[in-house]
Amino acid sequence: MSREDLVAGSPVQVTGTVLTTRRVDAYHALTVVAPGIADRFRPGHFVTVAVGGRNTSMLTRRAFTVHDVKPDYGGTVELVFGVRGAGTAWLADLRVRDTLDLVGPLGRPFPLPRDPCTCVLVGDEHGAAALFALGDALQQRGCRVDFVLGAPSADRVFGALRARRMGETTTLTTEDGSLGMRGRVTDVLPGVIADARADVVYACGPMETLRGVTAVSAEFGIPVQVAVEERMACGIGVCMTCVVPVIGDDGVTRMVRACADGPVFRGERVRFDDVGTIPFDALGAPGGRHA
Amino acid sequence: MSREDLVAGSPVQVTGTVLTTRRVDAYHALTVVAPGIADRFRPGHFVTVAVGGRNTSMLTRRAFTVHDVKPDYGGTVELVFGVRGAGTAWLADLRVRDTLDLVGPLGRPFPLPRDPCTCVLVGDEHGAAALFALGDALQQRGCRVDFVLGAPSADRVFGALRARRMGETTTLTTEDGSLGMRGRVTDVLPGVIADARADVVYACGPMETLRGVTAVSAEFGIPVQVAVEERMACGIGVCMTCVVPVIGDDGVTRMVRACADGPVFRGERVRFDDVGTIPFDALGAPGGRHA
Amino acid sequence: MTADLRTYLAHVELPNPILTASGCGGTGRELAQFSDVHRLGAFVTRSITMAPRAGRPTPRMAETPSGLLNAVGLQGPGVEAFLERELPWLAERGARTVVSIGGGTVTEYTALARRLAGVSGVTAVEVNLSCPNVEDRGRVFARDGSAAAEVVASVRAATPYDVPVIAKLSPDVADVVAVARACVDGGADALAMINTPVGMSIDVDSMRPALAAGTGGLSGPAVRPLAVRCVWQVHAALPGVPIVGMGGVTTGRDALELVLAGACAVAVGTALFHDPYACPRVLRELEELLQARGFDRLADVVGLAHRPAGAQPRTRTDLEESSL
Amino acid sequence: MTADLRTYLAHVELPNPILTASGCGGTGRELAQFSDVHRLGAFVTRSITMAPRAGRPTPRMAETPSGLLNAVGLQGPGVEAFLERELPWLAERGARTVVSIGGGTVTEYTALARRLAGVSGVTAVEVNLSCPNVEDRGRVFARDGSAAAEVVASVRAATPYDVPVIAKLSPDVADVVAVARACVDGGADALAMINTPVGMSIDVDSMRPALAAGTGGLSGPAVRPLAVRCVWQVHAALPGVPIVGMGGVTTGRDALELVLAGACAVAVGTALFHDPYACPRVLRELEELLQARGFDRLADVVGLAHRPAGAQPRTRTDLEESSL
Ligand SMILES: Cc1cc2nc3c(=O)[nH]c(=O)nc-3n(C[C@H](O)[C@H](O)[C@H](O)COP(=O)(O)OP(=O)(O)OC[C@H]3O[C@@H](n4cnc5c(N)ncnc54)[C@H](O)[C@@H]3O)c2cc1C
Ligand SMILES: Cc1cc2nc3c(=O)[nH]c(=O)nc-3n(C[C@H](O)[C@H](O)[C@H](O)COP(=O)(O)OP(=O)(O)OC[C@H]3O[C@@H](n4cnc5c(N)ncnc54)[C@H](O)[C@@H]3O)c2cc1C
Ligand SMILES: Cc1cc2nc3c(=O)[nH]c(=O)nc-3n(C[C@H](O)[C@H](O)[C@H](O)COP(=O)(O)O)c2cc1C
Ligand SMILES: Cc1cc2nc3c(=O)[nH]c(=O)nc-3n(C[C@H](O)[C@H](O)[C@H](O)COP(=O)(O)O)c2cc1C
Ligand code: FES
Ligand code: FES
Repeated sequence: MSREDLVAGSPVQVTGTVLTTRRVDAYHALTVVAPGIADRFRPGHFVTVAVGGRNTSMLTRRAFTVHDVKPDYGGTVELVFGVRGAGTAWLADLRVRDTLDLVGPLGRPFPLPRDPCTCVLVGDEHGAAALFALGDALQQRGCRVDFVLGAPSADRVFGALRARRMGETTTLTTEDGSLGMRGRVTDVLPGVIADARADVVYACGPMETLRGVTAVSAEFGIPVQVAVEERMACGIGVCMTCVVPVIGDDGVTRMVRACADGPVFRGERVRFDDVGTIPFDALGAPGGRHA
Repeated sequence: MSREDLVAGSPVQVTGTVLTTRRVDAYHALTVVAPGIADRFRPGHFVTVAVGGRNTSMLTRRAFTVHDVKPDYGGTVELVFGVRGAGTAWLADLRVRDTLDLVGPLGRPFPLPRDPCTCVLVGDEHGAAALFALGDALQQRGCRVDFVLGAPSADRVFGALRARRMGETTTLTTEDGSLGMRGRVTDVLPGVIADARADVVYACGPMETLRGVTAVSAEFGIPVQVAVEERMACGIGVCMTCVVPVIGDDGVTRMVRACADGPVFRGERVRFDDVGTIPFDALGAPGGRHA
Repeated sequence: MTADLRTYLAHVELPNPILTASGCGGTGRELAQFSDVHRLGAFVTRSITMAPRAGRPTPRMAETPSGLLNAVGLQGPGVEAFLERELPWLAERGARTVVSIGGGTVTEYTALARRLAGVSGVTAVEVNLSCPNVEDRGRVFARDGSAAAEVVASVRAATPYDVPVIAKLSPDVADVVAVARACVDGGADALAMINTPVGMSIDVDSMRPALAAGTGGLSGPAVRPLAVRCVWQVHAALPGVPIVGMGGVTTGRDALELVLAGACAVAVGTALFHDPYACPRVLRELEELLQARGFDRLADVVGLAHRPAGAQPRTRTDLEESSL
Repeated sequence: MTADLRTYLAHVELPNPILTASGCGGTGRELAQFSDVHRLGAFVTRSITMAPRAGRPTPRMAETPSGLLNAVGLQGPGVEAFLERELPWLAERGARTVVSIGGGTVTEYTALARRLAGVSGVTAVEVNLSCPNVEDRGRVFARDGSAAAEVVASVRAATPYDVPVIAKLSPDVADVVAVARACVDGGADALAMINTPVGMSIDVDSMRPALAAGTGGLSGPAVRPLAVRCVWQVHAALPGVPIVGMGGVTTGRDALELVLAGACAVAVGTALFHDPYACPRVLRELEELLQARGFDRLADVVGLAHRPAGAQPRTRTDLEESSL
């Protein structure tokens, strides 16, 4: 391979040993020894894991944000996930000393501001897992960090304690009112931005949340970086299944890969209203413009 | 279900807990709690097990002779197996307290002689696993039991010790001469039959061995019961994949199911030379006789 | 609350939609060791032929990823022995029996239909069209709309009007809808799909085909996406025709998938080899899934995935009026 | 001892038989993060179209048992951008590139072939025949021998004589041999099979199709038995025609299965999504398997499972004389 291909973030495949497993309310956390991945990690990166063991009927890897990396044992990564289907159920059953096949780090990490500024970090459900490594990096650059974390119910709000320790302020929301304010992260976000006089917003969570966060940020005229989730068959950019309509620097909308071109995008560039469609004016849309 | 369907041997499905795992030379032995199966067991029965866990890509159950049953924990069954492919590899990785899904007891067990007599029990490779419960049953009826066990090499001769304890005589053969006589079980069988003045032979092992054992028994004019192995998709008699050409009481050859009509047959009834074919004179053979 | 799981194959009512798949339930006696055959929506026999058939040599099966290849070759005792020894047993136990028939010529299918005509205990006749047509260089009937239609028409003509004729289709065609349409035009009262597509496995150790017959039929979860697609396409084109869906059903979720695609009944085949209680279990799971989704009638869910995108699932009220 | 793994697509020699499957290796750059593209037998591009294409809406993928459904819809930047930005990158790295082309009309395929003609770095042209023919109510070319042959003939005519044309077939037909024969008669130098059969999955929670497009192509180990069968049948009928086998290859054993069935090259698709190192791994495993069986030339094993039952594998000596 030529030098230029060996970019810093270039991913590796690692069969790692599970070091710890723990439950955090509705979530499971797995720490896995994966030196090559921990080394290359930047906040916003994700990994994909093979599920089901040998002879599994589940072909596709599952994608998870890297919650944390630690230098122990040459480097560990921690994933935080909720059980959703058969793949995450299998992961939840892993025990210490089992092995896990990971590929990573994948995706384009969060861009960090050059100069110290005030950042609001918004995490909805497991999206919050991506924010703490980011918060660390921001604070190391002298940024102020404020958290907004939300979920349908208290047990699905991830990382409230850590946010309270790290953040200048931490605002929690639940839809059922079981923790923090009753409502969604987007309901409280304007107040947090205004109070903190925020310069930039970072957000992780379901598309719908990212859409709302982007709209709020736009109202305040401040930039927002969102990490999107779309169904992924490969995670490495070869299959084209994970696309979202994104407006390029040239003003042209393209169906770009969430895995390799994202998962982090500037919020205003993502055409949230058109996710799940091919916008008529996208490059190569049926009957649309051809470049 | 009417009473008549509820025959004594009628099989059940059980999810049993693995009680012990051990290695015996080239073999693995698993003891599983399976009360319903242990209760109904007769020597010669087999069970089928699901392999690969939830979300496995392996659809078909694997068949194993029941090596032993014990009354512990309401009833346990022990299987003995060699690793052959992915299914047995998975079984070999099971640990104590894992669960195993079994169906059994299946098949028609060995018929036992009404009156005390002298029996030679021939086991080739893992076929030997079926013989000890049989030997016990025969001895309880006052029969004399002599063992002939063989395999390609010493580590694949199963149960030599137990045979030596139980049998009036025990003759071992290995193809490489690493244990007992160099050769195959069929090489030593005539001598054993003659010395013991045997009345009946029981045999388990590969088709080729069963063919040889049947030929030897025929020369001595004594009955022989063989337990055959054929690839099985269901084990319960519904799929018709496990058939062998067997001559019926009426002299007609039929393709009969090893799982439900066997696995035990009178040796001289099995057309060993025609296994893997449809004999031209079988019932329903292409161009053959139609009843 | 228990859901109303009744379904209809043409005018014949079945108490529930779960059937055995042809060739996967033995004679019924074997399954009866595990659960009652009269609890099935219907018991579907293996394909019955005129004369006894010894089938294909062994090995007859090979496992593939999430699939099973089989080449049994319609082994069976012939129609006379079936009528003497198998059908009466099923009838005595109150099982509704769908008799599957297979032949090498139109004449043979017709003769089978005639032989079954008027025999009590025949709930429906399923025509296995995946048999080689000996008069057309062994080309499988199901791959040729007109050959399939000819078989169906002659079976229909030979079968009493009150016994539905079900045409069983294969996915090994360029256009399953065309074959389905031909069969319906030929008189099929219902359609069953899918039979096994032709597959093959080679043993890389012996370096020979794993099955003695070379090729075999592929079944099990591996083929479910093909089954769902066939049911979907045929239901979209022929919404009034009852469809028995099958192919890789192992759970109630799988059955519901086929029902949502348009099947009003679902047959369970290969799953029986893994779990002899599969039929009652799938039925129970299906009922639970319907209830969890607020449906109290199976009929209301048949083909529901075809509703236009964005449309709400029909509410209870409009469902009262809808019929299968 | 290392085995001689060279293989030929018509007269074009490839250093080894392991290719990427069209649409599964991205632009090559993504895989290059994991292993060198010039180590591949050849890199096969996704199907290139004349104009840029945005493809289908998401969700574009659904997992099925041992399978994957996809409906990407040939998203790509169009042939001009491909020639400007993608092919040169591959050529610089010394990759042999098979350019897959897709179109909606014969004219479009021909125009693509013309555009590629004479461009350096095009090792072969693969004609993806699984595209809907817009002039025949969207009927897929690969399902109709004469439409497929027409496309192949016009691509062959527009392509320089020293660039082989590979026709890629679909298993969704009643008779794959007939389509294969038509393509060869139309001038195909080699055949590739199988493209994905059409499948579908329904999400039983949303009660809607899992893919936005409704149906999708089924790939992965689930379809391997169909691939082995197609390769087997076509190799039996057309033993002289080079076949690129694909469908569910994840290991060297799977690759060997297709080679024994008659493929002289093997493409790896869906497995790349699970293991980005799949190509070099499959190659290494294949080589080990050949050596373990005493073969020192891949060519000696191509189609070997066709030898008559009971025949010994050919010995080294007669292999010396045999050629692909
Ligand atoms: C970049 C990225 C980061 C993610 N980070 C996290 C995280 O930190 N914690 C967490 O709990 N979840 C995370 N997810 C979602 C996680 O990937 C899914 O929950 C998981 O794949 C579900 O697998 P399953 O087998 O349990 O569910 P199933 O629904 O059975 O999965 C079936 C198929 O759909 C795909 N799929 C289903 N849901 C999603 C989804 N939301 N996103 C992508 N693919 C999906 C699976 O990969 C699989 O191929 C992330 C997803 C992406 C794309
Ligand atoms: C009645 C009966 C009793 C048996 N008892 C024993 C025993 O006590 N100990 C033991 O070690 N083995 C026994 N076998 C053989 C055992 O079933 C196979 O070794 C096992 O199925 C191999 O599974 P696998 O996944 O490891 O191998 P694979 O080769 O990967 O299996 C692939 C498929 O072939 C089938 N298959 C492969 N070999 C056999 C075989 N010999 N018989 C039947 N099906 C086969 C498997 O069930 C599976 O469906 C018995 C077989 C039968 C029929
Ligand atoms: C061992 C076996 C035997 C079969 N025999 C028949 C048969 O006799 N007639 C028939 O129409 N289909 C037969 N089939 C096909 C099944 O009825 C069914 O269409 C197919 O297996 C798909 O369903 P499944 O995946 O649930 O098994 C057979 C299938 C198997 C596995
Ligand atoms: C995501 C995806 C995209 C594909 N795109 C193409 C394509 O553009 N052109 C083509 O001829 N085949 C395409 N295919 C089919 C593959 O090339 C291959 O024929 C098929 O997937 C079977 O191989 P596999 O099981 O190894 O994936 C695609 C397959 C997948 C999974
Ligand atoms: S997941 Fe394959 S390109 Fe993004
Ligand atoms: S294994 Fe199914 S009938 Fe014997």
